[in-house]
Amino acid sequence: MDFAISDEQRMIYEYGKSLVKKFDRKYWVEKARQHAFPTEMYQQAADDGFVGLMVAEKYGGAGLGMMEMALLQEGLSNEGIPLLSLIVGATMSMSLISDHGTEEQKQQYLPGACKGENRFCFAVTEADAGTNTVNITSLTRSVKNKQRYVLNGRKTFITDAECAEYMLVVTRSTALKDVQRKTDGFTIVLIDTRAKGIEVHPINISIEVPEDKYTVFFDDVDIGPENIIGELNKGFEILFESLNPERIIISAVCTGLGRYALGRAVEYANERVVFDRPIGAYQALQHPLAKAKTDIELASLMMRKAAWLFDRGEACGTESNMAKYASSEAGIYAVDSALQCFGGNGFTKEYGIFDLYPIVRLFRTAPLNSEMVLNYIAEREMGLPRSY
Amino acid sequence: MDFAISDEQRMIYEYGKSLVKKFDRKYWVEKARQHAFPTEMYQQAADDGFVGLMVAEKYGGAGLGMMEMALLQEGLSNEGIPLLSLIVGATMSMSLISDHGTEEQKQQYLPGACKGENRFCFAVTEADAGTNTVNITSLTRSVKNKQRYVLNGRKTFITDAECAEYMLVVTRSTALKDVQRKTDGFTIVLIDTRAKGIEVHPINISIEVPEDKYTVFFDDVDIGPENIIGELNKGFEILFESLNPERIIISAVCTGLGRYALGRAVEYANERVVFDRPIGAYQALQHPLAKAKTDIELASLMMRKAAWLFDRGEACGTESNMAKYASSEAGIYAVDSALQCFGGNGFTKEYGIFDLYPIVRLFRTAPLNSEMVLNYIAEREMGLPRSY
Amino acid sequence: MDFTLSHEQQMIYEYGENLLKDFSRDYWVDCAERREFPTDMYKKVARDGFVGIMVPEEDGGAGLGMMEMVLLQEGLSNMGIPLQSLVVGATMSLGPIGKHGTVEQKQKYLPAGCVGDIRFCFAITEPDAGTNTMRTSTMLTASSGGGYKLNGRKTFITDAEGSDYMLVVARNIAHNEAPRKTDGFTIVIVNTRSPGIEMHPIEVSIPLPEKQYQIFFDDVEVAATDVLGEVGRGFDILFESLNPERMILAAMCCGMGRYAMGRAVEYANDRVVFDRPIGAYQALQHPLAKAKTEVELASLMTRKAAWLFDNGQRCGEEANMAKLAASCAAVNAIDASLQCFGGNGFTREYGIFDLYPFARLLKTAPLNNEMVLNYIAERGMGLPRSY
Amino acid sequence: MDFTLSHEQQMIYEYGENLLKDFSRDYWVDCAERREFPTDMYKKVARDGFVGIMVPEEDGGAGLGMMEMVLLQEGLSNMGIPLQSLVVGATMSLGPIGKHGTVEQKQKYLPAGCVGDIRFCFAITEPDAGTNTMRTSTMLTASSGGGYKLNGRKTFITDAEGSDYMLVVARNIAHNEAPRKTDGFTIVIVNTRSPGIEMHPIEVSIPLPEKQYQIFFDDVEVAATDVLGEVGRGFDILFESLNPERMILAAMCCGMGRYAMGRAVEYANDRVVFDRPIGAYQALQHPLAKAKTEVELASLMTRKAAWLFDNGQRCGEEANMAKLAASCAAVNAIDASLQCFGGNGFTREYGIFDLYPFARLLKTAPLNNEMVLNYIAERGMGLPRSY
Repeated sequence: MDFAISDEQRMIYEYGKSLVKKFDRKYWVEKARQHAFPTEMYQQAADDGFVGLMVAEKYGGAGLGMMEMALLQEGLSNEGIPLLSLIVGATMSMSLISDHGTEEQKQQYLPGACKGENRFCFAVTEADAGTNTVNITSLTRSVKNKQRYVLNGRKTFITDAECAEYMLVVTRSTALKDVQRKTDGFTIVLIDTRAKGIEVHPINISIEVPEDKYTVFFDDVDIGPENIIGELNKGFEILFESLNPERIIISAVCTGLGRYALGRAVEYANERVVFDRPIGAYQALQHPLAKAKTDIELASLMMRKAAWLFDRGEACGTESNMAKYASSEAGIYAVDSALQCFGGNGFTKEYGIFDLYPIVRLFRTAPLNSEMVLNYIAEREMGLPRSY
Repeated sequence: MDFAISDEQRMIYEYGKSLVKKFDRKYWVEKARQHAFPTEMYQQAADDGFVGLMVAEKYGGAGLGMMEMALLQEGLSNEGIPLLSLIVGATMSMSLISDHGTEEQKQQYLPGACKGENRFCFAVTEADAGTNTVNITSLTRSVKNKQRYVLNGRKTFITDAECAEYMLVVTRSTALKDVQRKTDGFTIVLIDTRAKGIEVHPINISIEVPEDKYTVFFDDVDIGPENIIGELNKGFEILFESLNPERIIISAVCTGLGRYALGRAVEYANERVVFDRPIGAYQALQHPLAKAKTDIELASLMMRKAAWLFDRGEACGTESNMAKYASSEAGIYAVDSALQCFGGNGFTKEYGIFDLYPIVRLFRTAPLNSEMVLNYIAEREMGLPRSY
Repeated sequence: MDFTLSHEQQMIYEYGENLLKDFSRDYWVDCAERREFPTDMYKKVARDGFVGIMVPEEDGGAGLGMMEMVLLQEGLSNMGIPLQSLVVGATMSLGPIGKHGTVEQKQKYLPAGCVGDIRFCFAITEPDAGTNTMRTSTMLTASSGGGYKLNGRKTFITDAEGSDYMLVVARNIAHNEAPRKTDGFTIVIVNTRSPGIEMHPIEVSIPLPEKQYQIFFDDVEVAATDVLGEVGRGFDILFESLNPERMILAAMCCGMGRYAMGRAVEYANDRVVFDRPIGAYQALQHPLAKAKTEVELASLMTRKAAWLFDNGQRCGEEANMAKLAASCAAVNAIDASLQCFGGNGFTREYGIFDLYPFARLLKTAPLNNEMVLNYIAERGMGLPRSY
Repeated sequence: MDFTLSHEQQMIYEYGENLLKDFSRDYWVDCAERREFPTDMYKKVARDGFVGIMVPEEDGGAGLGMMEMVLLQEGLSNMGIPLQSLVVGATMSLGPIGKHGTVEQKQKYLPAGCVGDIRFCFAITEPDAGTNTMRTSTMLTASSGGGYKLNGRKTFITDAEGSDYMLVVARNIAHNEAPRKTDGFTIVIVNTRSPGIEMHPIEVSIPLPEKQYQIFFDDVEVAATDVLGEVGRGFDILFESLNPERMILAAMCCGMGRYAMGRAVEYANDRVVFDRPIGAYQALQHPLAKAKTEVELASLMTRKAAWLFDNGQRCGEEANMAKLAASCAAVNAIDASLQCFGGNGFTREYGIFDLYPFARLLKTAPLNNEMVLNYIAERGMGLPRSY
């Protein structure tokens, strides 16, 4: 075993420390409040070569792996400036195109994406399916042109759908009744978000993050073979490959934000004196912080193990799920423990500690709720029977 | 609303304080270690009129209710000397006979039981049924004498089965396939534990309490109409009535033992000095004690509300279940928090704090596990769908 | 013991349901989003006689007690409309004026307060003192004309700008000069529009109609007749009002918890995933059932505390236990409910997450649960002081 | 980063499985119930080369590191047979002798210790000092013959009577006379049969083969050659052995948690109530899955701490985190497992509850989790001292 990270990895992990000098937490919070994409910050990260971290060098990327992407996001989050669009864009969409796109698709989309000239969103969730993967967004042969298809249906909770230039959409291309296994018959298509027939509605969310969420409607959107990623009807396998990276990078957001909250709390608890001692000397405040610290560091280790397995091409489902579950719980606990140190101040916009809570709490529920994560661990890893 | 208890109730609640002068925690622990019934202590409680608390005066009892019984047990447990046989005997069996017995049965059994001359155990649980109420202990017509029956089958985890003189047995008198509702066709019989065909095996339990648990085998035990309590095939309704009192009095054991543990911890934490302060001044130890105290007092209130409802003849299922759930959790937490104050000493027989744990922990599982209790609250009180 | 509510108490408890006939919850939510006091709703509650519930009948109130106040707030919160003004106004200001005010003060403030024509807020917290109230540094000093001047700073004062009057906890003797640390407190009634008062809203991340303010007092003139009770004896009055505060907040927590769970139960029965309503999955169901138990237990303790208070008995331990348990129960109830709603719970449309910030605040404010635990440990259990 | 175990490490980790071919778990349980040291099993482990895993090859050991020791203990505990003697003997005694012993000491103790002919215990805790080791009052004073006399009292010493030798943490300068509080510690190797040593077993409520003792030293003679390292510099040696102790205990906790869950998974798949195997009920399944996650995370941190230690890097924070997390994970794992077994879990036959006391002990001993949290808070996070 070797727990050390390489010099290059350390540099990536610490990129947040330099980025935050230009784009600090205040910048991020201001964008969040306006629900405006942090364009300048994103562009800077792209210019510095970090958006294309997982894309092959040939297409403008750095040719690195999941470990580096996770370290990048964790490092940014340590500073309180998570780049959430790295989840659906750089991690999920770009790797997917990189791994399964045609040469033409790669050349068309990846270099621009690496440079930050265009962004991707990723449309999976449907309102009526919830955590269930039945899928009603359909891809059917065009009546007019047998070489082409039409896309119809609706997706919801799609991050950055209005601003991203492109969107990957998971569609059902063979009806459920006509497939053997319910995971058969999916196709992933890559579309321009400005294409005819696409309508996008923002969802009014109780969480202030720069990247908004949208409901997307597809009405006879024209799709050609050039839009299809991978093989027709074999989309589920591709989708499946991107789920573990999603969990890993979300885990990195949670551990990072947890550390950020703890760092703020430690600073405040050392300064603020009540009853003649700094409040950090009271065990009722101190020990929850120390427990949270422990939870965070443990979750971070598991997140790295998952990324390491992924990069080696090994199965990492259990590790990714454990990391996601533990990180979201640790993040919530860290933010809550930090909040308690700040008293009423923690709830003000000025101190902004409570404002860290909604995002970590969201990750207990989204993109996959902890109950489904526990179901996975119980069944796949422990061999317990299905419970739902 | 009126939260005051009457003078008589107060006297009952404080009976433990006087009984403990004669039979203290050491006496109880010694009996527990020997797995020997605390005969002298039980006899004293009977002589003082507390065993027949819920039996009508006419039959030698005090004619009081569930509230008084719960206060009695809570008061004893406050001193660390719970009389567990009051659960299956005085609370469940004697009230059941008192409410549903024939005049002859009452006269035959109750006066002696009130005086402590004979004791009752209560046989419900079956190994293969678990928390499921399917029942295989059967009562069938005798082939030789149509007026009589034979009892066959097996019960397990029966408290005090070897030493008690009498036993109430829940039997299936009409086969499951012949009844409309699965709760139909049960009969409760009262038998002499020395009757022919009864065999009793102790279960080796990891919990030191004076009252042992047994597996009981019935092999063609002769049963006549004089042994039947209430009506043939209508036993489930009677059984059902005794379940809430069981939960209430178990709740009283847990809150009482919790208080006892906290009292011990407070004493120790005030005395023991490490790093120049009494350890009770460290919030890491103090706040769990204060939380536990809060949990205990809240659970005790709900326990009393349940008893109050029961005595008024009102529905008390939700309250009894809430009280049992909350009390067992509070008791566990109280003992654990106390234990942590004692350091390694808490695990010694001399201090005996860990020794309080097994019994409160058992009540998270028995007689009904917390999961089934939560199922009840979810379905009956909240209107959620069945989950099992 | 008797757990029955009287007919009148039952009616008070159910008032929230009636109020919803005139004002939908959306009205309240809309006020909360716009940070605007729900004036019409408040006036209706006042006209119906519920703001003056604890005020003596001769002063225009209902002459009832803390139990009724707790039931009122619990009932309103059951419907998802906790009214903070009942805490700082009706309970903490009108109550003490009714008990300690002069005849003139009562006549001036109570009838108008009861019908909702004037509102009160309560100014105690200071930025530097924090939970250590003894360190109050807002000073009341005698001025030449027989009156006083008030100087200092308060923070997190609920509804300060919307209120007409403010009870201010001040010191007439500095904390380091007082013989006993509880000596030298004076409570004064101040018109919020007085010269020398400056208010700054504090932006908080909690969707509530009532705003929070930081207040500066710069030589604010206070007449001798504006002193509530005796000069230097304010701590006794203050102390009396802290237990009611904890109770009414506990009642609010219980109600909000029930409201969230009611919504969740409805949704969980309705929403079907993997062929069963999601409420049938124990991973969602049992956290709800646990929280339900916690809420009902906390509600009982709240009522016991109110009963003790109304009977003139010591209720500090019970009030603190109620506040601790209720705030935790509410947070657990809301979180368990939120989890049932999935992503929808985080939308404004469903509004479940929006219940969380306020409940969470009540673990921290007005007194954090750590100080509550300190109280229980020391006063209730006899453990040594830990801070 | 590289999470792979080497072939040798994998083999060490799986040794527990092999050991079970010769000794059933019942053998260990039987020893535990009779409070009798599992001598045959221990000798087998020693002969197979695992007791001396950290001892240099030239002294009869395997010359491996803390990582291997952790893997060994974790693997044994996975099978439900935690060997405490590997903690106090192999890790805390043989390790330091190998590192700090003179050539004579090494020759005398290590080869015999490695093959299991002699056993060691480690005497540090004192009844009055508790967790405050600085207050150690067992004194080592110079005697006329160039040697020393040992006086004092130790408590909770594991396997003292069964051991042949004992490392004793003593002070040659009283704590209130030492220039710095860590000065004046000396560690001596003492034959447990020496005149002046009295031992009393402490009856504890934990079913383990290794007994606990209180030990009295009354003018016990110690030769100068029995001092480990330098006189007065014992604290450094002590300090070095505390992190390994935490790691190996953490490994034990992870293993015990896995053992309990393995049993529970088997039972929960088998036992059918209400027509489904009980493992299909989320109320039982999810606590298991949570505990599984906790155990695997704690195991990773334990290995990271061992890796740091073997690489000569600071590992205090990691060792403490591992101990904290692993002890909590084990307790949760055992409790979640117990709940699956219903009443059966409390019987000796199934023996699930019997796993609980030891795991619970490790939240309290050898160092309670509150002190662990203090360490993490101060050293890891820069928070002020709280005790």
